[in-house]
Amino acid sequence: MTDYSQKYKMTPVVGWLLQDRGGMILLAILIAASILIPICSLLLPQSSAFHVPTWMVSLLGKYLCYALLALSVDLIWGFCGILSLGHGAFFALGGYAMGMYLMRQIGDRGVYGNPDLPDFMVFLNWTELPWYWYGFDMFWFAIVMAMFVPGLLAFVFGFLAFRSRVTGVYLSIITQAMTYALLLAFFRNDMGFGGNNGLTDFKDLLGYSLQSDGTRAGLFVASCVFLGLCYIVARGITQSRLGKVLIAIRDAESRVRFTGYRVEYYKLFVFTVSAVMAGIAGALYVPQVGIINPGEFAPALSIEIVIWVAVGGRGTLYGAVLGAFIVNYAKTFFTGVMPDFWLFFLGGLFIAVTLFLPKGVIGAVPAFGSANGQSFLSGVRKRLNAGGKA
Amino acid sequence: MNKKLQALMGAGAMALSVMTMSAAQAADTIKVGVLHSLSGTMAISETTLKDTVLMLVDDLNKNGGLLGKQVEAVVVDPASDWPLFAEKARELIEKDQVDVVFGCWTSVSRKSVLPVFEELNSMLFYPVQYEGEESSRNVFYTGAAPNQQAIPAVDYLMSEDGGGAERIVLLGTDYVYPRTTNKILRSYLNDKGIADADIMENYTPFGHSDWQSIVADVKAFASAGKKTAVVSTINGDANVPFYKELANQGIKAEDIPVVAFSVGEEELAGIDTAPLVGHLAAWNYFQSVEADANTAFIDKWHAFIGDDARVTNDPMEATYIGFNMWKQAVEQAGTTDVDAVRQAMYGQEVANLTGGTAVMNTNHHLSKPVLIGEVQDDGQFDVVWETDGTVVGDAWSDFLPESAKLTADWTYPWVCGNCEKPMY
Amino acid sequence: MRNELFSVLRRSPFSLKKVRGGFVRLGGAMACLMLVAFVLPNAAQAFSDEELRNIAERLDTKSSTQKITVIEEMAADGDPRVAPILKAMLEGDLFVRDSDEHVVIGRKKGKVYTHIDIVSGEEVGESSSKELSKIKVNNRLRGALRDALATLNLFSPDLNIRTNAVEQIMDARDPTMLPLLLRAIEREDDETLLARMELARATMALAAGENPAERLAAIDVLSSETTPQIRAVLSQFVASAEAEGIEPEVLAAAKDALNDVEGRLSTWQTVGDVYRGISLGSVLLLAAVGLAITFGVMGVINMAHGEMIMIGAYTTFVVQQILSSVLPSGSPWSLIIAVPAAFLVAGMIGVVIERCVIRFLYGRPLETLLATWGVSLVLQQATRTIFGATNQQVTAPDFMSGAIEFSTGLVLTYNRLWIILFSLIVVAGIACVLRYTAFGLQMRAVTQNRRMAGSVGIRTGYVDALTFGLGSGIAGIAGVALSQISNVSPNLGQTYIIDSFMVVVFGGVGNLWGTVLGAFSLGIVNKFLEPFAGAVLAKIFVLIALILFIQKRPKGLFALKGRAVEA
Amino acid sequence: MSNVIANAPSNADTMTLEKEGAENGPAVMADAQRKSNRSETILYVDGVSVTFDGFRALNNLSFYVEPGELRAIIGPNGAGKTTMMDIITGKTRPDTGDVLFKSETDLTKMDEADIANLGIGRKFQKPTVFESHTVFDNLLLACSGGRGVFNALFHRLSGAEKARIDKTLTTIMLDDKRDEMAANLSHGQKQWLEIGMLLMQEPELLLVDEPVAGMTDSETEETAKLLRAIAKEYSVVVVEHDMEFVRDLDCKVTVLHEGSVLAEGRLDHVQKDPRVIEVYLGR
Repeated sequence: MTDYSQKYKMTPVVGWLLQDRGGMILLAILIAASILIPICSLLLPQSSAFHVPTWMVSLLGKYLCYALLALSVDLIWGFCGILSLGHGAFFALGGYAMGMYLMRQIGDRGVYGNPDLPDFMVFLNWTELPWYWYGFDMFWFAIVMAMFVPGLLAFVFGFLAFRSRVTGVYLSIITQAMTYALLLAFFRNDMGFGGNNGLTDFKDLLGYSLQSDGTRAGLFVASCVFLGLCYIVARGITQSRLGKVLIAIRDAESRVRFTGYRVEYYKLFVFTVSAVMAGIAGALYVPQVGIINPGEFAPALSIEIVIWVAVGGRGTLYGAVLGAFIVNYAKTFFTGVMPDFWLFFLGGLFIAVTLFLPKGVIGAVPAFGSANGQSFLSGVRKRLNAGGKA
Repeated sequence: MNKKLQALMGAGAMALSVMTMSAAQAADTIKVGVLHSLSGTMAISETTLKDTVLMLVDDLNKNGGLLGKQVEAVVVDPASDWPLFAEKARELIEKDQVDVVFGCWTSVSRKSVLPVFEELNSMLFYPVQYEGEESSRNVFYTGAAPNQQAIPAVDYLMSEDGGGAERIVLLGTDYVYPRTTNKILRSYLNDKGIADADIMENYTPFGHSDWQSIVADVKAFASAGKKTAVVSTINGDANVPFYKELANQGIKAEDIPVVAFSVGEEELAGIDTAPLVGHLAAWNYFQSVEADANTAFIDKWHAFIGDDARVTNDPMEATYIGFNMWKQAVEQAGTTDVDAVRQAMYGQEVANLTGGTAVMNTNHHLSKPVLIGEVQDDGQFDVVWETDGTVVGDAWSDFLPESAKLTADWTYPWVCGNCEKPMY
Repeated sequence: MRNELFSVLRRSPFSLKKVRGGFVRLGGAMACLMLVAFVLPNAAQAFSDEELRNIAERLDTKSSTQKITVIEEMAADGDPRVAPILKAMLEGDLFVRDSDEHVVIGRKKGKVYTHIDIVSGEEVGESSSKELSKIKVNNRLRGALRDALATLNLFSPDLNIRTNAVEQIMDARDPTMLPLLLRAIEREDDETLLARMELARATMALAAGENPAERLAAIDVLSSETTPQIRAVLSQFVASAEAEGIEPEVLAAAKDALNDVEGRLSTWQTVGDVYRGISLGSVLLLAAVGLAITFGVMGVINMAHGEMIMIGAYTTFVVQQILSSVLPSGSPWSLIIAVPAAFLVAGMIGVVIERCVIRFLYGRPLETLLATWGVSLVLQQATRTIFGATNQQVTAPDFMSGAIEFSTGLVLTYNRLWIILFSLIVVAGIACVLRYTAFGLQMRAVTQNRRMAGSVGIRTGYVDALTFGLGSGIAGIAGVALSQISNVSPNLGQTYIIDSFMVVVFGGVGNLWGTVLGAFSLGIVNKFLEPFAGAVLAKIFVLIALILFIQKRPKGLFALKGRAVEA
Repeated sequence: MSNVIANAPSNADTMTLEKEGAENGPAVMADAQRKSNRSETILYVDGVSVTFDGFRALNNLSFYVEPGELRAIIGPNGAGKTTMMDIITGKTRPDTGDVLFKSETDLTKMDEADIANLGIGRKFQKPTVFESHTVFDNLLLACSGGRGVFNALFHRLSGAEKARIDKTLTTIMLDDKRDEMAANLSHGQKQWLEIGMLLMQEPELLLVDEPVAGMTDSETEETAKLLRAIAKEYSVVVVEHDMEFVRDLDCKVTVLHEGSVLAEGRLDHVQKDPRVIEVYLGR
């Protein structure tokens, strides 16, 4: 099927990208979208049939952030079998880092006109900025923190958990406990992150007004670019020998150990990378939706992310992207069209996908069934056969 | 070529067709957006308000509509998900092109949609009591500000009839509304000569269900010999277990009265209130108030919802007032144009369901009477005290040093939601 | 340590009294002043019928102050007919009849009110609520009424009424009541009540005492008792004594007594924390125990577990609605019937879910998470569509209302006590089913080795469905109990789902005793942290502790060891 | 970039470890015979006991394997064979006792990966290969060399590695299956692949747990041949039930029973031991 000798002679990146049909299509769409949508939104007149309204740009931008988040979950769940039910925490932390920058950018334009303190601090009678807010008036620092903080949390959490060989549902549940604890912590006003109301009422980013169509289009393009880059990184990881080790860990962890690999380091690496990606997604998300609040830490959201991946097709990366788009578009569509009954549809969709499309939507498309996901899928089929006899 | 692009194009096409459709319809109908959560944690409170708006729209249409047009309600479900509120608000305004939106319950949902309404210059009617400290050109606040609820309630507790409380427990859910209200109250209580040692503040997580320790603490705090009262800003879900624990631990209203700002008829519907008789709530409306307008409203509500057991509550009245004010303002302006309607809103009067009239002020808050009610054994409230006249809602509290300086006034020459000096 | 605790127990008689707080009330004070002046205990019918009627009609006023004056006048002469009137007023049953402006007691029967004459106590007609206007009471009036009733009741022939009156007076701690109390002490012959009266006297005598000897005697009486009220009396006395200056030996004695009382109270505080922890633990246990079967035994990551609890709670609601016309309110039967009903309804829904969805997913535990999440969304929305989004009212039967209150301030509410007991019964029941029945054996066989079980003739599909049904049914039973302390709304399940998973995982998946121990230890730890850290931080600490604990024991509290685990 | 990661602990470390082991262990008897044994052994298991929830899986187990030796371990179910493997490979920690590799490295203080990198390969009772990978990738992953994360991330297949993989493919008779998914192999082929993966690790000691369970007769024969060939280069310990197969191996046999050694010697010698007959046939 695959000629490895051929493959390894090529420049690696181009080599494995060419192998990856779904990825090529995804990247092509992203490139096309990042060029066409700003044009359609900014240059075409409102009356034009191809004009893309602003709300659509923001909406698509939001989906892209969710897609990146789903990608990060697929990287660990699809390829390493780590089912994180707390990935929303990394997303939210990235979002908070960006939110803090945007909050500092407001400056004295807040309602109390205090140049040093965000409104909610003035309001709580705080007299000076808490130390952990230092530096967030600098964009580069906020961006670094948006990646570093989730990465650090993932590193510490992962170090403890993987070293102690916490696996399976135990790991899933403690990731859930982690995000739940953060949810409660961020709800507290005393934490200095705006409590339940979170951070909101942002004005501008790098001097560009967040309300302007141009900035929206710019954020959309940035989301496309980062999704594309993270996809390439994720694909690079999964195609490397490290990626093979990850899949091996997913399928037979103890075999990998007895083969001499330090499983915990591999898991730690990929978990941290994934958390950084989630953090980037959060940082891109916040300026586009205009609010970050502890709701993003909600355990239910983290479960939903996993569902996006499952709906799209686990272990394929592009499937996760597709899943995030499908579920979120369905949510947008049904909450508007049938607000009283949409949960029936969404719930039904999840049940139907697990029962009838165990490989996700992507697995139902024949052209993709044979790509990277194949081995996983055949494994599933086998297990399904074994279990289905019950 | 590939599914995703097709799906994307499809989505775009669908959105476009909806837009053109709505543009075509705009000539015939006036659209009213309803932005209340119908699922998730807030559905329990917000669903009722959605039904209220639908009832009001229905009623308006039966009476010939508005400006000779039919009114159409566009209902969406933001699902108690705050970023989704912003998304849905944008969708309502940009895609469905509604003329006005009635919606939101929690402060965070309002904060989330606020920039959207300001950016797109649309209009939101917010019908729930809240912590104040906000004034937006695009939002009309028809619920109570802290000075229309919390301060009169504490005044009552400290009055002779209220029991002459000298020690106050401030219980709240840990988020902005309780924190702010309690901050205002603490400052107010200090002014009234109650020392910090006689104030106990306690916060609990959302949906807190185990109140044993806290109720026991309150009892202990109250055993010091001074008359003690509890001010509760406990939110939504947590109230039922709180009151059940209160009843079971036998905290009698005459010993330790509890006054709540977030507990109305709807919240009590889930509790057996017999052991809670005498505990208090402060609102601008109670279902039990005997007035013709109120009886008519309740009858209409029962007919609309098809269930005589359903109760009415304060946010419903706030929705009612807001809706009718908007209707009158549209009629006066002769258009649904947001800027014209906004100007017409100021000074607009609507009869309260409980008697008297509510007036919209230029700070976008209402002047309303304040009522204190005692819980009765049938789950209703009996009004034991009310303000002499109406109270003007304060956007900026006088009891917080930073906000006391600010003024909100949206008429020329102020045109400002948070200024210290007039702006021109 | 043990001796100390023992002595504490001995010194605090478990006087079971109806719950009551209580403080100095202005109205009460005034009422007593009048009483001291005029009271003639056992005076028969101090008022003529006409006088009583007239005086009662003066209650029809808006001013609370005037009402209090009237109440005091009425109570002052100890007329035995006054107590029922005041009691009716306290309960909100006193009305003015619009037709003749007479004051009557109104008893609601269905939609009509029966009028009862306040003088004769006979029925004198009936009407709808529209023809009556209620004499309104507020909290101030309730206090005054209760104090007035207490003084009237102090000489009641009924021992229970007298006891309550003494407790009431003790709570009020109003020195002006002292002469009255002294007179009551002279007449009292019940030993126990006499002791309580002496204690009540001491609380008043401390401040009012004339000479050091009297005060020391009062301190001595007080220091033998352990209640928060005594602590308040002593600390107030110490504070004022320090400010005003007093005999040093009295001050020293008072301080010693205060220390004693505080020490004993803090022991009781700890007992209270443990109890509340156990109570929280029992709630967690009930919420988690069904999950211990569906998740722990079967390995299904059952996100719809919370909705099974919700279904149980709604079944309770429906059963109560159906039976409300047949049974009197407060009857325990609707709740008792709700238990099997909830088990059947939730169990049946569980079987349906298992047959339609889960059976295709065995061996794919993570996918059960997704499917059951979908199921949970559907069930929530279905409940919302059928019952509406608002809370439904589930009433508490009489046996679950109220509390046992110890004079030490410890309150054991009946509903919590029953829930603790109920949770233990449920766990014991499950343990028996698993251990001693053929079904339990088959269930264990199937979960351990499905293929082998199948080949020895066990119908594995059947066992799976029943097992899932059992877990769901037990969640339903938990819903019956939780409906007594929580709100019955479509969100009910979401409140408990995360905690349930934490408990099962903490205890060790697949181990019932782990779940039991896990629930109680999480509950107790939480309740011990709460006083120091507050409810929010306590919960955060518990979660962090759980995360760290799993590092230490990656398979929970009771993990199986050895080869079997990974086979 | 490739050889950055040190696989085994430094010599100094192992020396101290060994000293501690010697002092703490029950083998302080200073038995000269033992000492000499120790210095020559590749695997030295002495006085090892382990208990699971009250069940004594291993009871003062001691035996030695010399370099280059092929050793079969037999015993009835529950004799502790797999537990013994778990202890040698670091999966389970013994309650008491010493396990030394090449007379100097204390295995009880190390984890699976360390032990594997030290040169001990293990084949599981149930064939465990990476089912989602091709046969080639399975061998590639097992290929000795850097085990570090970044090493793996930037690893490029070298010609030498490819040659080794090809050679092993021939050894385990899976040449034509190189690009087949491991999941699609037959049971026997998976067993061979797993053995092949062990070979790729270039171990000094191979622990093989029931290599012929579930194999056809011809496969069993091939496997015996394979193991005998392997035993020429490496020390091999085989755990097996199948007497015929053990006979085919033609090596020294250790019989385990209830967690300790019952008998040791040539198969025909052992088979005459009355205690062994009692254990195998007596019940």
